[in-house]
Parts: sequence; structure tokens; C-alpha cells
Amino acid sequence: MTETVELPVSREHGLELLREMLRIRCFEDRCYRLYGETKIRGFLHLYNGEEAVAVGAMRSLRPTDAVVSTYREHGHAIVRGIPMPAVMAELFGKQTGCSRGRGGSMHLFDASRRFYGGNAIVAGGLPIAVGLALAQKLLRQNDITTCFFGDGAVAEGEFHESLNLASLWKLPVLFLCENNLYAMGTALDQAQAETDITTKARAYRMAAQPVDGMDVLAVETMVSRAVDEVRTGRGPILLEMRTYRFRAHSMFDPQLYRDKAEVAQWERKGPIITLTTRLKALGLMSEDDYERCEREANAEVDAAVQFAEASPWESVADLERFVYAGPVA
Amino acid sequence: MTETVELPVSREHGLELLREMLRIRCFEDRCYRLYGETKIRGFLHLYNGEEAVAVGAMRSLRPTDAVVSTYREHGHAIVRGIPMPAVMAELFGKQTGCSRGRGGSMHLFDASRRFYGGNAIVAGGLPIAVGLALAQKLLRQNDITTCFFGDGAVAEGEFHESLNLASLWKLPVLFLCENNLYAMGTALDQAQAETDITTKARAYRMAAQPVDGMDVLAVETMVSRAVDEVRTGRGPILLEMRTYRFRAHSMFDPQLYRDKAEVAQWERKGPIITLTTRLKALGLMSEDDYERCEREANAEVDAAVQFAEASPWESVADLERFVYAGPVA
Amino acid sequence: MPDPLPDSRSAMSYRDAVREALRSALIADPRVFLMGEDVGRYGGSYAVSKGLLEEFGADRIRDTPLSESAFVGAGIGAALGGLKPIVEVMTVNFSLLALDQIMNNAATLSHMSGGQFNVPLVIRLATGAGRQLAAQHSHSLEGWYAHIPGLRILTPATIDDARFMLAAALACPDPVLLFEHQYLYNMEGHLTAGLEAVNLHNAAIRRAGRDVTLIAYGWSLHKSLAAAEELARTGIEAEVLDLRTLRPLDEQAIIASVRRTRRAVIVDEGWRSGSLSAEVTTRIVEQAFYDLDAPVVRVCTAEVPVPYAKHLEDAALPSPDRIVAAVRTVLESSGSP
Amino acid sequence: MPDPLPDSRSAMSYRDAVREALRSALIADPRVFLMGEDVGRYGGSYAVSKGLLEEFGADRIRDTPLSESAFVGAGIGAALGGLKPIVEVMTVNFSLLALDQIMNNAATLSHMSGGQFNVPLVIRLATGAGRQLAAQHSHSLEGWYAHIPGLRILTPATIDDARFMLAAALACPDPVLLFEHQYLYNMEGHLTAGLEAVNLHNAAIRRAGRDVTLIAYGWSLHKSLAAAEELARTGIEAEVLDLRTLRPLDEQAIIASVRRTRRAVIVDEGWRSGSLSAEVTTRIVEQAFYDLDAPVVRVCTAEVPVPYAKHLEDAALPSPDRIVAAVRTVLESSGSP
Ligand SMILES: Cc1ncc(C[n+]2csc(CCOP(=O)(O)OP(=O)(O)O)c2C)c(N)n1
Ligand SMILES: Cc1ncc(C[n+]2csc(CCOP(=O)(O)OP(=O)(O)O)c2C)c(N)n1
Ligand SMILES: [Mg+2]
Ligand SMILES: [Mg+2]
Repeated sequence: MTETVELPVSREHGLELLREMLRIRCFEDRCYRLYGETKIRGFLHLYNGEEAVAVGAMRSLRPTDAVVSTYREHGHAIVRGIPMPAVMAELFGKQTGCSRGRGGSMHLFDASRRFYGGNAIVAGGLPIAVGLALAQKLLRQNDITTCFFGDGAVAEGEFHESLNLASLWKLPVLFLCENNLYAMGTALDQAQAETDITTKARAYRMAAQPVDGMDVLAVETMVSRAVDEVRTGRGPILLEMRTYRFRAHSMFDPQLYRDKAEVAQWERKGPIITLTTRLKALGLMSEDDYERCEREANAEVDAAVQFAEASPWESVADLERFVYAGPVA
Repeated sequence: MTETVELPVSREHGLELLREMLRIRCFEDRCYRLYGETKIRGFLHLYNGEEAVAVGAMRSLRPTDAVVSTYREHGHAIVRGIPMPAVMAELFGKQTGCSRGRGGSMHLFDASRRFYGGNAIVAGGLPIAVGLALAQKLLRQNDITTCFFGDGAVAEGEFHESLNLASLWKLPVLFLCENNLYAMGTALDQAQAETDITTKARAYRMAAQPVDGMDVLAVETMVSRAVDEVRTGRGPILLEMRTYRFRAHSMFDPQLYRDKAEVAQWERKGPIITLTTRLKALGLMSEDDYERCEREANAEVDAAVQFAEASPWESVADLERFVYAGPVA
Repeated sequence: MPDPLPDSRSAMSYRDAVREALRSALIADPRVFLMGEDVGRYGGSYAVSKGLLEEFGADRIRDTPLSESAFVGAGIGAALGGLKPIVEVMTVNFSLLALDQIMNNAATLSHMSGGQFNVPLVIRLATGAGRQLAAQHSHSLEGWYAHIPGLRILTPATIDDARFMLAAALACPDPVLLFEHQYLYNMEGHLTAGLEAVNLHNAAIRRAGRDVTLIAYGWSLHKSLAAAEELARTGIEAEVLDLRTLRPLDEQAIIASVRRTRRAVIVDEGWRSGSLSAEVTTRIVEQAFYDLDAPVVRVCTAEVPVPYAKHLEDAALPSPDRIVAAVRTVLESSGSP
Repeated sequence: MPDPLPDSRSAMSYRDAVREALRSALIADPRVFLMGEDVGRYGGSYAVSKGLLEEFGADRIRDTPLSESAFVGAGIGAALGGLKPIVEVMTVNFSLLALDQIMNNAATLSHMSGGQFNVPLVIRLATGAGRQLAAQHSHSLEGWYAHIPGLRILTPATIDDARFMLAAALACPDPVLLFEHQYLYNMEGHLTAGLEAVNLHNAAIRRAGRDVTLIAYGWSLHKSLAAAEELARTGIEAEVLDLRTLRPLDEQAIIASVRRTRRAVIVDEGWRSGSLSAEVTTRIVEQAFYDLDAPVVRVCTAEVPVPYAKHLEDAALPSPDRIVAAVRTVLESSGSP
């Protein structure tokens, strides 16, 4: 089971975590609407409900650490520091997008922030994370690589191969499994003979722990410890973040596979509610604080949308640009 | 650790096991020579040292059970009952070979004996075994599928995916890992962060046990129990057969990666010596018995070679035959 | 009580045609089953298999974990074991993870075993670009798969083929890959009256014409038909040939049409270099070189990972406009008809 | 003390040339490392990397478990992270297990990230048939890989290219697949005096001739040269063009040669349908249709999983005899030169 200690928190710290989570939440809610308005197209996978994971996890990383993510990565990208306008512009397919409009929602990149995507092939990022960590180790950089992936990825052969490699070579990788209990419509117990993902790490002699992914303070504490440990060079660690996705898998999902009641139950345990309740109980924040944070977040989203709207399209003449970095004689 | 109980054995039974192991040993030794004479070509992977696994394992299977193997499968094929002449003819590339000369050493097949190859892609047979077992289950056949693979295969993603599927769906598969400590020149501890292969099964909620693969009686007992258990339909089992390959990986291997002394030490624990020593100590056989068994085995190999030599080549006109089973309009 | 099969003569979508094909197959033969990611509870990622779990149960509408290599390989094993598996690989993009099983096992087992085994496996895959899904979700690899001996590659492009190719594929003793272009699922149409089955061998002339042959398959067929409409307005009569089966190719139909029209444009959503269009061009050169009035012209996807932004994606893909322009090039280089 | 690099002007085998290329690269740049199955203790499955573990240590000559997808993907990650990985996939046959990483990541990352990233990764793969290794170990997929935008595909066929292509590949910021035909490793030859580097852009005329162009690469180059010898004895002068780089193709060199000889035979160890030979044929048709005196002819591998038995395997593969016969066909169909 996940730990349930009450972690100490200050007003300043608490509000900062809240603000970050609200930035994601407001961004995602806006994306949902923008999809309806056909400003955003393609596949769109929203992060509502899972904000505590990105927010709690990213804080312990250094700017030189590497981050590898999935197609459900808006939250990771934003908290990692990719400017929201560049992310929104990418979803609009604009030239000012963080992938120059070529990537879209599933392929956000930022070299300067060592944000290596944005991978739409489930588990496809894990081997890349292993390689980034190998480079960090061989170049003696004292950096680490954090790799996000879903519970669905655990069934892929690449999960197995990557965990073994990372452990065998004692590479500085922090594997962060976002277990939201479903891979599209497939519940974890329909996909895994053993549903406790931490037990799998033992097959690779890797330390692993479950974390309450709805509690941003728990995530922060556990990740911070794990990051320190991984940075010592003694090998990788896996944390299983137990969380839940509030919205549909993507914009095409009628959610036949789960009850509204189940969703509602999880919503009551949502990371934003959980934190707000705690801060209020401790007398560290008021409803006003909440509204201010939300207003600020929405203002940031507004600005991002305006930027995206106003941005130019990449020229069609540049379609083939960047296919090769070297000369094509 | 593996069990070390002394198993009861009769003269008749003991000699039968010995005969079967010698059939393989003599066959393999002859193949080695025939390769030198360029009668056999391509890749040739010999089974010397591992005979106890094939012989001990195959006895508990019914004719209707399915067997999936690797490229080191001469022993499995012969003990499964593919006539030695058909196997030898295949190695000669003749039309009378068990794959009509198209498969060679790595691709022995026999539909009538449910011997599904002979797979030269490491771990490539595991998903096929899962599928055969799925068919057995859905068709309510009360048959099981036995799948042989090496320690090297454990690192492949397909191992992970296949074990999970088999366990999740409670399929009648017996996974038999022939752990001979090396994958070509890569020692197990260079390939696996966790070298105890049975611990991996737990990640899939699968029962697993190590077996002394040098003791044919132990193999027989353990496999027989496992086969009965798998046949009940409660799910797959993995047995890790701890064994050793006496010869080079293939005919191209200079064996730079291991000491002669290590090989010699294992040879002293070889399955044929182990069984003979025990039978002699129990007064159940004499040196004469041994020589007779060996003579018989060699005579069978002689006949197989003669058959192969005398057999015709497939017509070149039939090159494209069998690419499709259906009409190519 | 299962629903009766809907009246197949009414208008239906391509999606419904595929679903009906699946239902018919499942009803007709108890050995048939469907397996893949989210085919059951989710209802299929393109809603193709919606309702089938309820009708046929979890043994026959089998949700799989994300384990493409293992469940495709399990399909091969199940076929060897006497079942008739239909494996759905959600999209061709994920099939790369199963390529070893497809090329090294499914495609080889019959030949490599000297004809002892065969693999009556059907793999269904959604394919194609055009929905702003970006580089990793927009592959058109059906022509690429057609390189592999031992496989049969089908590209149903019409309601008839969506409805009947599956049965023909299941009747075939060989491994069949059935590519359904994602853009087609919403296409509506009528089944041809009286049609009960289709064959897997013949290309089909979808529009007759005398001036040029447009050779296409899948979603490109419809782009070609639109181009042919457009051309007809200026008096150019294009014949439109739907390849239907990319392997084996119906070379005779290709050559016969090109001999008549003496000009060919090939429309292929694959990346230009090494796409099926090259093989078709080459067959024409090998068989009908002296009948050609002009070099063959290709309309393919640009040689880029397909980008997300709509205007870039549109620029990368074949379009009716580009096809019309290609036809005009061919006609000009040979003197107009 | 490491050995000095052997005198590169003495006779050496292709294997030694590749090993020397590896050594030079490892010496020249500390970011370079080699990783793959059995590259270290075993000495490389074709003995190419023998001795390198002792010279450079286990960090830089890195044995991997049998995890093709993960270690190829790790190569991509290491390249992104600032290293210069040379990943050895023991043979192309096993690369199918890593195809997702190659196509969906290595080939796309530069474009998909809007040029922020590039993947300076070199993947070495042994390729080809002819050693009776049967259906799963005899693939020739280099032409098939050449379909993928974002990759560069090299096929060193000479001692010079074996020695110098690797350095050029490492200097290139893009992912490069370097295919070494298994039959070439034992080939002996001399390095060209004074040669220090090769480029990755140009095809090379390996024998000049005026009557027909033989277009080949890899081991087929040598079959073509043998055929050209044979043809020369009957007064037919074949030009032999070594493609060297299959992607991007040196279209100019192909067209220039064919314009001169007006006839082309393409020799390709890939299965005929959809092989690179089709793309080359098509480029010729697109660019030099009116210069051709006869249809292009292809000599390819038969459309079968390559069988074990020698006589069957020989019958399946291109051979000098089949090339000679193809040339005669071309000459006959165009009137002899
Ligand atoms: C290899 C692969 N197979 C299938 C898919 C289609 N697909 C996209 S997301 C998804 C579910 C993944 O679930 P999980 O890993 O739990 O992540 P989540 O969406 O829950 O965040 C599937 C099946 C894919 N993108 N890649
Ligand atoms: C996927 C794949 N990768 C690499 C190889 C090359 N190879 C052939 S056998 C072998 C070692 C396999 O070792 P193990 O599974 O332990 O079986 P053993 O040979 O010891 O019986 C390797 C690397 C292969 N055949 N398939
Ligand atoms: Mg999930
Ligand atoms: Mg082994």
C-alpha cells in the first residue's frame, strides 16, 4: 500500500503546488473546449485528475536532468517549464509551437529544457530514457533521466527490456509509472496477471514503491527521495503513481468501459480537492486564494491562446525541412 | 535451489533414459563430424550436455500435446519421435528431410507429432506457444503446449509479453527455460540484473521452480508434476532447467568467453555420466549395457546418415512451392 | 437474443460493413475469434467491434494487453492450433512491434516447413494519414508489407469489399493482412445488389476510361475517382483501377488497362521512394514498355514523417488536385488524347 | 599498450577494414562507443570487433542482452544525450524487433521536433543470404529500409567503403544504417592509395562500359562485376554502378550512366516485388524514359523465404549467370550494341 503520513506544508509551498496544478487543469479544460471549436485536432489526451504527479515529480529535477514522456504530456511539459504559449501554439499547429507545428499534442519537445517528448507509441520512450541515462553516466554528468509512462506500457516488451537494461547497467533512470487503472478501455486487471506494478521491478532487482498519486505532497516527497537516490548512481528506481484519469482517454472515447459512479468517486479524491482541503483545514489558505490562483491560471491560458491564434503557420515550402539534419546532396 | 532428492528408478526405466540420451549424444557428435565434411551447412547448434532436459521433459507429454522449440532443437525433435533419418536428411537439405530441405538444422518441423519448430529468432517461439495453448483451451482439447527456450530469450520483450498473456488467460503452457548460463558468449549475469529466472515468473503470478537439468530423473519428475498441473487448466508454469552446453554455441564460435576448466567441470556433472554413475551404484547396469546402448544409438545414426545420403534433392522447379497454401491466381 | 444481421442492401457505412463482416464470420464458424487491444469493452478504437463483446462473449471478442508481438504471435499459434483468428492491430503504426512475428513466422512457416503447416490468420489494421495524427500515427505501410512473400495484402476500399473481403480472407489458408484506411470508416454507400462474395485475386475497374489509367487502392481510390470526375469535365476520360490486393498483384489487370490507355498515373499514399507505386511502375515497364505513350507518373506522399499541422499534412499527401495535375503532365508529355 | 593502427595500405579483409574503422573511430572521439549482442567477450558474431573489448574496455565495447528494441532505442537516447553510439544489430534479421524504434523514433525525431533534435546514431547490421542460413536468417532488407524518410542507408561493398564509410556515418548528424553483407567479411583487397575518406552521397562507377549499365550494391556488386567480366569476353562492355547509398539515392549518377548506355539491368538481393530495384527502375523511367533502348530488367531474389538447401538457395538468389542472361535479354530486345 501507499504511505499515508501527513506531510508538513507551508502556505507558500502549498499555494505554489496548487497554482501549478491549476495551471494544468485550466490548460486542459481549455484544450477540451478548443477541440470542440476545431482549433486543436488530431488525438488529444487530457491529464485532468493526474496533475499531482507532474507537479509533485518535476520539482525535484534539475534543469540539466532529462525528461521523457508520453502522448498525455501537456502537464509534464508545462510544469517542466515549456512556456504555455509555445505548447498551445503547438496544439494549434503553428510555427511558434514548441515543435514548429509538426508534432501536435502528442509530440511536445523542448531541447533547452531537456524535454524529449511526447511519444505516441506506448512504451516507446522507455528505451530512449535508458539511452539518455547511459549518456549521462558515461559523460559523468551527475544528471538523471525521468521517464513517465502509463500502466498500459507495462505490458509491452520494451518495459521489460528497458527495466532490465537500466538495472543491469545501474543507470540513473527514475521510472514513473502513472497508473490510472486503464489503458484506453482496458482495466489493469484485464491486462496484467499481476496488477501490483511494483512487484515487477523485483524481477530486475530494482527498488520500487507505490505512491498515492492523488496527493501532491506525497508525490513530491517520494520523488524527491527517489531522485536523490538515483543521483547517487546506485541504479534506477520505479515509482508507481496511483492516480486516475477524469476525462475520456481521448476525444473519441465514449467511455463504455467504466461507470460514471467510479469516475465521480475518484473525482472526490482529486489532487486539487485533496490539497485544497488539507490547506484549508490547516488554515493555510482561503477560498479567495483558490479563486485568485485559478484566475491567474486562466489568464495565462488566455494569453497562450491569443499567442497561438496570432502566430503564423509554417510555410508549406518548409515541409521537408528538418527531415535530415545533414546535407541531402 | 534445485531439489536433490534421490529418485527411485528401475533398470528398465534407467536404461531407457540412458538410451534416449545416447541417441541424442551420438546424433550430435555425428553432426559435428558431418559439418566438418560439409555435408551439413548453415548454422548448427549442438545439444551436448543438455540431453537430460529433452529426454526427461518429453516423456510426460501426450502425442496430441504441442511442442515449440528453438534452433538448438535436434534433441527435442528426436525425443519427440521425429524419425532420425528425417532429421538427418533435413540437415543434409534433402527432399526427405522433415522440412523437405527448406529448414535445415534450425527449422525442424513435424505436423503429425505437433512439433512446431525449430525457431531461429530468440524468443520467437514463445508467442506461438501461447497461441497454440489458446487454441487448446478454446477448443477444449485437454492438451498442453510445451515451449523450450534459452536463458538468452529471457531478456527479450516477447518473454515478458508471452508470460503475462499465458498467465492472464490461464493457458496450458509449460515454459521450459534451458538455462545453460550463456547466450552465445554472454554470460547470464552480463545479461540479467536478476539471474534467478524463477523470480521473474512471480511478476506474472506464475508458479516456477528451478530444476537440476543435469539429472534426467529430476527433470522427469518435475516436468511430470508440472504437466499434470498445467493440464488441470489452472494456468502456466515455468521450470528453469539448470544445464550447460558442452560444445561451442555454433560451429563458428571460438569460445573466447569461457575457460576450458569451467567446461571440464560441467562435463564431470554431465547428464549421461550422472545417470550411469547412479545406475551402476544401484547395481542396475553394467559397462556392457552402456556399450550396447551406445552401439545401438550409433547404428541408428549410421542408418540415418545412409538414408540422408541416398535421398533425392528437392527439384529446383519446386522452389516456390509452399510459399502459399492457397491459390496464387 | 442476438440481433439478426441487418439488411445488407440498405445504405451503410464502411464501419458497419466491416462490423457486419465480423459478425457474419463469427456466426458462421465457431473457430473464428477476434482479438486485439480494446476490441471488447471499449468497442474497438474505431468503434468497429462495438456490441460484439455482448453478442459473442469475452472468449471470442478478446481484449489483449498492449503486447503487439505476443498477441500477433499468439494469433499465429492459434491458427496453427486449428482456430481462425482475426487479430486486430489497432493501427499499422503499432504493427512494427509485431513485425518479427509477421515476417519471420507468419510469412515463412508454410514454406519453411515444406508445406506441413499453414497459417490461416487474418490481421486487420487501420492505416493511413489525413487525420492530423502526426509522424508516429500516420503511416501507410500496406505497400511496404507487400514486399514480403508468404503474406497476402488486402486493401478494401469500397463498401462491398469491406463487407466481403474478410470472409474471403478467412477462407484463405494463408496469412492475410487487411488494411482498412481510417478515413474510410465513415464513408457511406450501398452494397451491390446480389453480391454474396468477392475474390482476392482481381483488381477492379471502378471507372472505365480510355485516356489514362489511374491506379490506386484504399483511400487513394476515392481521391482518384474525384480526380477522374474533375478530368471528365475537361473531356479527359480516366480509367480508375482499384488494386484491391497488393500482394499478389493483379499484374494482368494493370497491364491490360495500360495497354488500352497507353498512359498511367499511380496514386499511392506511401512515401514515394520504395512505395508500391514503384513496383507497379516497374511491372508496367517490364510488360508494356512499348505500349506506353509517356512515362508513368506517380502521386505519392512526400518523403517526410507526416506532420501534425493540417496545411503541412495536406501538402504531404496525394490529393485530387495533384492527381489531376499528374494526369495533365502525362497527357502533355505524350501529346493530348 | 594498444596496438598501433595497422598499415592501412597492406592487403586486408573487409572484416579487418571494418574493425580498423571501428578502432579509428573509437580512438578519434571519446563519445564513440560500440554496443550490441556479443560485440565484447565473444568478439563479435562475425569476429569484427575481436580485440576491441581488451583495447577500449567494457564501457565502450558494451555487450547487451538480447533486447533489440531496448538497446537500439538506448542508442537513440544516447545519441540525443551527446554520445556517438554505434549500435550493432547482429544481423538485419533481428532488426525487425527494433523496427518501431528505428521508424517511429530515430527516423522522425528531427522533423517531429521541428529540428530541435537530431539523432547521430549509426546502426551496423550484417545482411544477406547465401550461407544456407534459411528463411529467418537470410533477409536482405536494406532496400526495404530505404523506404523510410529520415534514415540514411549505406551498403559498403568495397574495402575502401568498409574502411571509411563508418567515419562519414559518424560525422553525419542523422541516423545511419550501415549494412555489411555477410559474404563480404572474408573478401580480401587493398585500400586505394592515398584515400583518407569517402563521401556518402555518390554512387561509384566500379567498371566503365558503354553497352549496358549494371546497377548493384553490396554483395551483388561483385556478382555484377563477375558478370561484366564474362560479358566482356563476348565483346559486351557493361558499366557497373555501385549505389553505395540506398537512401538518399544518387539519382544523377544512375541517370547519367543509363543515358550513356541506354540500357539498364538492376541487380538486387531483395525479394523482387517492392525491392529497391523497383524504385531504381522507376527513377529511370521518370527521368530517362526516352533515352532507353529497351525496358529495364531486374535480377532479384525469388519471392520465397530463402530455403536452406544449397541448390534451392542458389536458385533463389541473383548470380553472375542470371545477370549475364538478363543483359543478353536487354541487348536482344533493343538490337545488339
Ligand atoms: C504500441 C502502441 N499500441 C497501441 C497504442 C494505442 N494506444 C494509445 S494510448 C493507449 C493506452 C495506453 O494506456 P496507458 O499506458 O495506461 O496510458 P494512459 O493513456 O492511461 O495515460 C493505447 C492502447 C499505442 N499508441 N501504441
Ligand atoms: C532475436 C535474436 N537476436 C539474436 C540472435 C542471435 N543469436 C542466436 S542464438 C543466440 C544466443 C541465445 O542464447 P540462449 O537463449 O541462452 O540459447 P542457447 O543458445 O544457449 O541454447 C543469439 C544471440 C537471434 N537468433 N535472435
Ligand atoms: Mg493508464
Ligand atoms: Mg543459453
